[in-house]
Amino acid sequence: MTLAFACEIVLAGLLLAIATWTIAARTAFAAIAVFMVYGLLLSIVWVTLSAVDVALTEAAIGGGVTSMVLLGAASALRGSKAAVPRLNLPFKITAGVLCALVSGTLATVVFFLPDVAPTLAPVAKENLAESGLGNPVAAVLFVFRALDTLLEKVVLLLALVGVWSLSSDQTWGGVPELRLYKSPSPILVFLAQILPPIGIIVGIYMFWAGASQPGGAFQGGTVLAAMWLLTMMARLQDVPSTSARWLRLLLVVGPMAFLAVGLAGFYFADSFLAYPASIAKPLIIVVEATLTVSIGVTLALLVAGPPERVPQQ
Amino acid sequence: MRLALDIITVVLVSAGSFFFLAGTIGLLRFPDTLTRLHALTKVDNLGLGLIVFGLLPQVGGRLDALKLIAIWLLVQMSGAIVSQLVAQATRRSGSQT
Amino acid sequence: MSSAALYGYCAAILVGLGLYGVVTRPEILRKILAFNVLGTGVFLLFGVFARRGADAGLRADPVPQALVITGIVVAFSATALAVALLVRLNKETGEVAIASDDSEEAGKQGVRR
Amino acid sequence: MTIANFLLAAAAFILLMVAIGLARILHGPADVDRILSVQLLGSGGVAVLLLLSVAVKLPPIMDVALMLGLLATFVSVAFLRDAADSSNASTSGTEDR
Repeated sequence: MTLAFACEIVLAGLLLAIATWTIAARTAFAAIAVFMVYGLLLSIVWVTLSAVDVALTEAAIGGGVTSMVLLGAASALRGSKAAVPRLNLPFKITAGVLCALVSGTLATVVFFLPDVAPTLAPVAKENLAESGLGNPVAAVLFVFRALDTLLEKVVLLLALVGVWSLSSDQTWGGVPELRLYKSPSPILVFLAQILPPIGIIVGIYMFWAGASQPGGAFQGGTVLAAMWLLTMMARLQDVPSTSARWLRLLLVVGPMAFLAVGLAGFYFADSFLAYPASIAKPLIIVVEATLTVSIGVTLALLVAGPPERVPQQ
Repeated sequence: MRLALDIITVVLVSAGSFFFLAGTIGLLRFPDTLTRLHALTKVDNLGLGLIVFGLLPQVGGRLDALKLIAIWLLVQMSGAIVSQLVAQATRRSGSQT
Repeated sequence: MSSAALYGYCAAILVGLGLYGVVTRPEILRKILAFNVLGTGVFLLFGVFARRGADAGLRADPVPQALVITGIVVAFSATALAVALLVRLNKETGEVAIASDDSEEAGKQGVRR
Repeated sequence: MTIANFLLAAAAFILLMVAIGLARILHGPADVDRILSVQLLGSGGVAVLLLLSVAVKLPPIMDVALMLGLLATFVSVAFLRDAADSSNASTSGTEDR
C-alpha cells in the first residue's frame, strides 16, 4: 500500500509542477503543449482515485479535444501583433496572496472533512439492479440523474449554436475553417487511414462496454470525434458544410432519442425519464448509441469552429 | 510453474524499466531534437514492449492478454509514425535546433 | 496522510494556481487555459469526495463521479465557446488581451517591462 | 515481496523517469521538442497504467491506457500541424518565441 502511495506522491508533485508550467509558460504554444501533458497526466491521477470512468473522460476531452480547440485559437492569433499589457508587480503579489488564501481555505476544508464521509454509494448500489446496468456511474448518468445528462447534451448543442452564430452573415451555413495540413506527407496519410478504423472500434467498444464497466457515450463519442478530425486534418475527408441536412440530423438525433424516451416515460412508467423496468437496459443502450454519434459530431464541430467559407452550391 | 512465470515477469519488467531509465538519460544528455527523438523511440519500442510481455503471464483471461498486445501494437505503430512526423517538422524548420 | 487527503491538498493548490493565472495573465487565451486548470482542481476535489465515499463494495461514490463527467463536458463546451469568441474579437479589433484600467495606468507610470 | 508490489514499484519508478524526462523536454527550446513530451507520456503513461491494471487486478484500467495511447497520437498530429505549417508558410510565419 505504501508503494501505491509513493506512486501517488510522484503523480501529485508532477501534476502541480506541470500545472504551474501551464500558467507560467511564455508562449501560447508552449503552454498548450504543457496542457496536453497535464490532461493526459490527470487521467492517470483519476485512475489512482479509483474513478476509471472519469479517467477515460479526462483523457479524451481534457487531454484531447480541449487542447485541440486551444491550438486552433493559438494558430489563429499567431500573426497578431497587438500589444499585451503588463501587470505591475504589486498587483501580481496581491493576486498571489489572495489566491494562496483561496487555496489555504480549500486545504483547511479538506483537512476538516468529517471522518465518516457522506456517501450515496449504498443507495446507488441498491438500485443498480433495477437499472439493468452493471456500471454504477452509467446508472447515475442515465437513470438516477438522467435529467442532468439530457440537459448536458442541450448545453453541448447550445455551445455549438453559440459558436456558429459567431460567423459573419455571408458565411452562415458555410464550411468551418479547421486548420488542415497544407500538404500531408504520405506517412501522415497512412496514419489517418489506419488509425480511424481502430479508433471507431475503440469508440464503439467504449459505448458498448459502458453499460457494465467503465466507459460510455461521452468517451466513445470523443474518440469518434478525434478520429473524424484526424481524417479531416490529413485531407482525406472534406470539412462538411454546417448547413448539410445529414449533419444537422446527426447533431440532434441523440438528444431527440433521449427526449423521446423521456417523454414516453410519462405514459409507460408514470414520470419523465422513467424507464419501464423490463426494457430499461435496451432502451438505455439505444439512447446511448444515438448519443455517442451525436456527441462525436458535436464535439468535432465545436473544435472546427464557426463557419468561415461561403457554402458552395 | 507459478514461480517460473513470476521470474519471467520480474526479469522482463525490470528490463523494460531499464529502457525507460536509459531513455530518460538520453533525453537529458542528448543535444538536439533528433537525437532526443532517437532516445525516445527506444523507450516506445523496447521499454513498453518488454513491460507488456512481462505482464502477459500475470493477466487473468486470454481476452485481457490480447488487449494488452493490441495496446502495445497501437502505441508502437502510432509512436513510430508520430516520430516520423516530428522528424519531418524538425527538418523543415531547419536551423531551429 | 491518506491518498485522498494528498489529492485534496493538491486540488486546493490547483484551484489557487488556476485562479492566479486567470487574474494575472493578460492574454485571453492564457486566461481560458488557466480557467481549465482551475476547473480540474474543482473536479479533483469532487474526486476526493468520491474516493472518501467508497462504500457498499464500490471503490468510489458514483454520484460525484457522474457529476465530474458532466462537468468535464460542460467545461469543454464553455472553452470552445470562449475560444470562438476570442478569435472573433481578434478578427474585429486585433486584440489578444484584456487591457484593464490598472495595467494601462501601470504602463503610463513606466512600470512596463 | 509479492509480484503486485513489484509491479507497483516498477510503475512508481517509470513514473519518476517520465517526470524527469518531461522536465527536460518541456524546457524546449523549439515547440517541436515539446511534442516529444506528449510522446513520452504516451508510452510511459501507458506502461504505468498497464502495470497498475495488473497490480491491482482491475482490467478496465487497460481501457484508459488504450485511450491515452490513442489520444496522445491525435494531439501530437494536431500540434505538429501547426509546427509544420509555421515553418513552411512564409506569410504568417512569425515565430512567437
